[in-house]
Amino acid sequence: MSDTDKQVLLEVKGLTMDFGGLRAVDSIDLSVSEGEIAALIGPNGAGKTTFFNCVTGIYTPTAGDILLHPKGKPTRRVNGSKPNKVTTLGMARTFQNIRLFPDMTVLENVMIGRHCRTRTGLTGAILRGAAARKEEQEIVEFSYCLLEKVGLDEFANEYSKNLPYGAQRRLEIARAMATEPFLLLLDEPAAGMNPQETTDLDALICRIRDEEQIAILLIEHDMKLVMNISDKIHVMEYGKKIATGTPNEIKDNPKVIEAYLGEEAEA
Amino acid sequence: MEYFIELFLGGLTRGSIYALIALGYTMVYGIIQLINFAHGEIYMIGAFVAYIVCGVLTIYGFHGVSILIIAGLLAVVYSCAYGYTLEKVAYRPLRNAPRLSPLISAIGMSIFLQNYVLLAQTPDFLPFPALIPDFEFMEPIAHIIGSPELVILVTTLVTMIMLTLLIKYTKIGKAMRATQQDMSMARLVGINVDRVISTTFVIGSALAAIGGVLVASYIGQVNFYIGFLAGVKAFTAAVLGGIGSVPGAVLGGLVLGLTESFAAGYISSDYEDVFAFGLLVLILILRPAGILGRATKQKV
Amino acid sequence: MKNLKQSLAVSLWFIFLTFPLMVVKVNTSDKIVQWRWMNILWVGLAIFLLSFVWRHALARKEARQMAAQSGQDDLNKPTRIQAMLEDQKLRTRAMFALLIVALAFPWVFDTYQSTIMISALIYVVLGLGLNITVGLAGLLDLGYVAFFAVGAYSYALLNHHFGLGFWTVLPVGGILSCLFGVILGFPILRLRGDYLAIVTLGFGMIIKVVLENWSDFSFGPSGIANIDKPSLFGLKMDIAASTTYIYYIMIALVILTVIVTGRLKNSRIGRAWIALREDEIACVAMGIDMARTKLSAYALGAFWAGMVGVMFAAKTTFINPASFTFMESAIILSIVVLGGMGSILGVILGAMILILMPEYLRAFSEYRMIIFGAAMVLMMIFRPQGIISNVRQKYQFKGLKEKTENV
Amino acid sequence: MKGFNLLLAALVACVTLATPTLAADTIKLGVAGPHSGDLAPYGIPAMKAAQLVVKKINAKGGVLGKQVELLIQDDQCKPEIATNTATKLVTQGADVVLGHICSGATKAALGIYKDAKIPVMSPSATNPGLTQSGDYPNFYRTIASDDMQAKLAVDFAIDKLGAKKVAVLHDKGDYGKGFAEFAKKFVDESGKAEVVLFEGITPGAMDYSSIVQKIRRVKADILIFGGYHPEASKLVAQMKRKRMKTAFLSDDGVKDVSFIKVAGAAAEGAYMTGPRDLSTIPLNAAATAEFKAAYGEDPGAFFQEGYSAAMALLNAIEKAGSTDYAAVTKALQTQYVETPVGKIKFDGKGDAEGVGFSVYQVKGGQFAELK
Amino acid sequence: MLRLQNIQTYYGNIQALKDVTIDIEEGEIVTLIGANGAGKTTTLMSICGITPPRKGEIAFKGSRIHQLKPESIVQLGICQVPEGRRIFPGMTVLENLDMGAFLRKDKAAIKTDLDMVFDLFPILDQRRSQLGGTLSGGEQQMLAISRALMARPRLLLLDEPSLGLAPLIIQQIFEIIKKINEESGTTIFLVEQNANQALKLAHRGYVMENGRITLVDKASVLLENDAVKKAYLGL
Repeated sequence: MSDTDKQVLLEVKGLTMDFGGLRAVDSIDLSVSEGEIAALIGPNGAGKTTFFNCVTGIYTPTAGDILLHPKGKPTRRVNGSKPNKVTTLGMARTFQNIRLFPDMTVLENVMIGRHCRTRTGLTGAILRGAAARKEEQEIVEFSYCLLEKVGLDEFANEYSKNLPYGAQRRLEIARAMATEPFLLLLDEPAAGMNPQETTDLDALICRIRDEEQIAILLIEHDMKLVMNISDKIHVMEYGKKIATGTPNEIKDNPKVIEAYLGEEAEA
Repeated sequence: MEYFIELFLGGLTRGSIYALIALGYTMVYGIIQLINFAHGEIYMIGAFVAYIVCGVLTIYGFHGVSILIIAGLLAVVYSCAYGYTLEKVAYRPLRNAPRLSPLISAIGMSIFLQNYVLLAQTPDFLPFPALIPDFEFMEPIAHIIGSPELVILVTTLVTMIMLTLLIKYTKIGKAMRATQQDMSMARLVGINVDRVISTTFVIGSALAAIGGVLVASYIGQVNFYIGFLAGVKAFTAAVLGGIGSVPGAVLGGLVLGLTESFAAGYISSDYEDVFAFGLLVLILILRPAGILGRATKQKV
Repeated sequence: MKNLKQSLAVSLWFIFLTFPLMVVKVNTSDKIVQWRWMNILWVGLAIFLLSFVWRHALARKEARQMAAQSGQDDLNKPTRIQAMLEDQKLRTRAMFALLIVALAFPWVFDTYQSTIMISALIYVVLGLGLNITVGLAGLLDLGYVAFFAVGAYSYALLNHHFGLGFWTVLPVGGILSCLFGVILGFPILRLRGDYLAIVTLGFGMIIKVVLENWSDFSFGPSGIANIDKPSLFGLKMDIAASTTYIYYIMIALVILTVIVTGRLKNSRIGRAWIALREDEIACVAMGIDMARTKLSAYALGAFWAGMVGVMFAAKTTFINPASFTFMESAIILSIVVLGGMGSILGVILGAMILILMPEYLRAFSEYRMIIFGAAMVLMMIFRPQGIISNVRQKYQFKGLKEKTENV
Repeated sequence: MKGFNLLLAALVACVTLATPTLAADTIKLGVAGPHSGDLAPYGIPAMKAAQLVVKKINAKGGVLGKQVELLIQDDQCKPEIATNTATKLVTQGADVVLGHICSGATKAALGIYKDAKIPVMSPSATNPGLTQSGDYPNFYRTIASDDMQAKLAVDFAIDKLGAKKVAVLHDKGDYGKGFAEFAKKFVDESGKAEVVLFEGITPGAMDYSSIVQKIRRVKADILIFGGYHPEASKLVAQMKRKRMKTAFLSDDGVKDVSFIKVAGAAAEGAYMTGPRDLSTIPLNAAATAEFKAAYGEDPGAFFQEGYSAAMALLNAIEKAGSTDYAAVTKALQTQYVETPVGKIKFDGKGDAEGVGFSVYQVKGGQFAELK
Repeated sequence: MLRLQNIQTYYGNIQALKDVTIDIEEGEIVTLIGANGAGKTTTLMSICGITPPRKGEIAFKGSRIHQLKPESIVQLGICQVPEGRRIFPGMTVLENLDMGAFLRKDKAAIKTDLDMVFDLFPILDQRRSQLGGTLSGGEQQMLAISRALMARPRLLLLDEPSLGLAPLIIQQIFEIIKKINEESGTTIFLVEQNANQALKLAHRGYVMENGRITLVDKASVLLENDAVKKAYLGL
């Protein structure tokens, strides 16, 4: 798979983020293309999540450019845009520490994702006219379909806080997908999952890419998962990008092994 | 110019009382992120206990400074006891509850304590004896600053210095700071966090009691309701200065006191409270965490 | 034995604690000290017994929490009442019966009862309004009474100066309040929960001070009298008739509020409010405009306060700033919290209990407020989710049904 | 369904419990005022006065041969509660009402009594509009109105004390601000003095040092304050602290023993207006003695006025021979009655003729009437 | 010295540790390695009483400690240097060290220990009155270790001391850990992601995957074991 025939969706140039004196992210260049599953890996504290937060508008980066190229729409620079703006443009995310809405049902969590794609206002909600009812029906159906896709349909009316851990992670993915993104950012989707769940997740992510045509950028520590599904892997250490390549290239890259296992990795 | 100085000193006096009470709010908030709404009531109880002690001692024939000292001490002791019990009863069972719960509990406690004093004592205003003597040497400038104001300023200053020393150098002070900065790390170095929280309530209550006794003997009256407005103002001061920050509370108290004094003096006292809260809104718009408050970045 | 000792210690501590205030009463001008020794006994005895109950209740609460955590007991397991509420048929029947009781009320009971009920209904609407801001959107508002004042004064002033009638001003009052909600909302959008609390509290006080001082506008503390009662085709009504009339208007207003807030709660906007309350960051990351959502929550909460403020002015026919104190805000907030944040039925029950109980417990009138305060504390400790906890709407699917049947 | 029935039963029980039992044939005297909360000290003495009067009259055989029944209702001085209270009294069939205590609550309640044609007599609501506006034909009071007080105060300040510069303060309350506004008006009208300061202070504020400094700065000869004693005592205490010689003149709300108790030495020399000294009236002495015998302490605020109002109302019914509204009204306006506040009857607007104010000064810890 | 037996720890209703059994002998350096999210930090927090295990037993020198409060566990001589240093940012270096000795009353000995710590990390001596929050990452790590040493621990728990540090500094820190173990005989339980470094330092090692212990052996053996590499890189 070469990059040339695929359109680039997200392009990050020289992204830098300082916290006080600490440079958490140091001039990172990175791009994600259509139909790609890209992984961002690196030891703990390398700045991966900070990178995500900058890209999705939760932090305003110190320097650099974040460019979104939605299909058929003009390119947008989203540095410092509000997170909801970024999501509306078509880039949705999940969180490292699951951030569901615990006191809402599973279905409602997904329905929240539909918010930015629907229009019913106050009057619509109060009067419940035909248009509003129709839209509401559509939201419910769309969300329910998504739940079926991630295999949570039978829990639709449960409170999300009562779901098992792995299911909560999948719910977060469904919720993000409800915003109809063209690019999905997943922050450690496999964390806390057991091996079976991880395998299922593996398949789910590939399905999302193939069936929904959504490109994916994920942060992950589970190397098996990363190596299995990624088209391209970016490795970060100390806020800098130290390697980019296919899983095989990364596997044998001494710099990467060193980053993970420690300096003298002669073993 | 003299008028300016008068207003300045008046504002300083008022502000230093606000600061004393605000410290209780800010220290508690700093550690457990709770607005202790009933703190104003602790201040009131301090003043009331002092009133009762003074009354009894006067009637049984004690005189002068001894009354002041005994009444002040007992006021502090009782306020501390109330503060301690308050935390145990109304807040500790809610340590892990959602944020709104302890706040509602605090509002409930505030209503409870007010009415408790009302029922146990009286709804009337009671005359608080002027415990602070008029000093001879103050007489020439008595029209600018009276002895009670001087005593309030000096006492506050001394209290603040003592508090600073306590926080800075004593074991418990350090434990309080450590708990505030990182509660679970504090437990990891062996600090009994529950005890630190209790101590914080006790110290805050002591400061409030000192404020209560000073104010009551300055204006010469007590009533079950005096805690409410004082509490709201002091809380405003704490937020103004940056809640959680000890120097912030002092600064906030002084800024608020001076603002009110100058606003009343140069503009009109009709809108005294409007100026106070207007200033608060203004500062929070410019600095959402208060003057000396640190903006905490939420971890994602 | 250990319990006994502990209770003894606690009661001794409370005897010490309450000694100066409960036992000693001094009259400094007549130089009399009154020693009320009997109170020691009462305090000691009461606390001794209470400490047993307290410990027992705390232990039970803890046991339940532990059980819930290890998955043995579901904390969210619906209580019997809640299960009853979810039974659709029962619910319709209950609602129907309730409606009949409500409609028949003024014919069964005397005018006074209706008046009291009107007051309670006013608080029901206030509670439901604040429920939007606090219960659904999670924005703590300690100055809610300000919006109530805006509504009341809009009617009083428009009626006084321009002779506008109740029905004209009813929506106007709501809309004006709404505007105030937005104006207040703007500067505090960036503030976190606790800062919000003090600023809204300040706002409530500012409104009162302005009403007191700006005499040319608001007639100051002496207030506005002789406000017209709601008219019915220009009919002249005596007290009983007009009370009944107002009662029915209030019932209608409550029904309207219940329907509207109920619909909002389960709409796109309502979901956004709840999401905002649950997790602000996740909420914006899902594409929800925080500023807009917060402002709409403020504005809509304020709207109901404004409407019912108009009603209040029309009912009392006289208003002055003394009716709009912090205490009112605290009571409305308590209604929401005690009833159950976010739950419409809970808020209605909360309002009924908090407002009607004191009316019917005149004998305890002196102890009313102290009981009120204690109830708030106890409720938070032992039943923080309120009388009726919020339940989210369930959706039915054909596919789902089949699957669950297979399981 | 069982649960629901239970709920219904509970609701019904709740309401029936509160429904008043129909009483036998009696004359019903309603008493409304604050009996709980922070303003209770202003309402309870009048209530106790009514109880004493009724007890005495009932012992003598009642009114028109019927026993008098008291209907006591708490309004907490809040307008919204006062309307409920008034409705309750009306539904309970009150023939006449003694109350309410606060002007705001009275205003809110009066409309209800007016429609029900019940005469109302307040021992304490001094707002001038209550009688002068003509809106409330069923209203009477045994206390003089605020404008009379203000007039007296201003005349005293200008003529007796020779004040040229007058500072006027109030507590932003209904009563205090009303008094202060009248005082300002009368000073302006007199042409002999000027108002150099007119402001409201916040009740319950920590101190009033700024405003006191301001009074000194404008070099006022006298401070006229409208409000109640807690603020007044703070003001005089702070003025004394600042070694100021400005005279202090206030209203009836300050003429309370609490003022002397709380302000102590600072109260010395302060002037205030208040109902004429009643100690020479034998009935007053008797009523006070009665109270002391019953409760073992001095009666509080508005006791005499409440006592008088109860007497006046019941006397009017006796004289009218029925509880008919028109007859009672006529009796109130034509028949003099001896009361603790003097021999009174009521004018067409509802103010008592024969009730007046005097200026008092605190001398040696006592209120001394200045003739 | 320390024995964890079949402990199970939950966060809410998520099980983080599944039947974890670990033994640590006096004077040893034992390391627990594993990928991120395997449950290493939870293990330490369970030992310290911050997240007590729901099932299983923890014994220190023969007496059970899993029901004790954190402060009592510290009193017994178990000290932790938590992940991410957790320096008190608003306190000076000296005060931070003082906090380490919070439970100690022997003033003179504290003074000697302070000197010992400054000997160990001379850079801290220079920064005595600087605020903890203003130190660099490496300095903070040194401070965190020193703070724990100030309690005179019998058992020192170290959670990812190499996290976010430059290789040269990691080297330095690991040398000092070794020195602490050798000179004062302090038992050390080291949780690390940096497996090679940790295994080279330790006597024995445990490998953790998904909340379970999957391998136990001498460190030198593990160092050669491909399973370790697999646990990390999924190779």
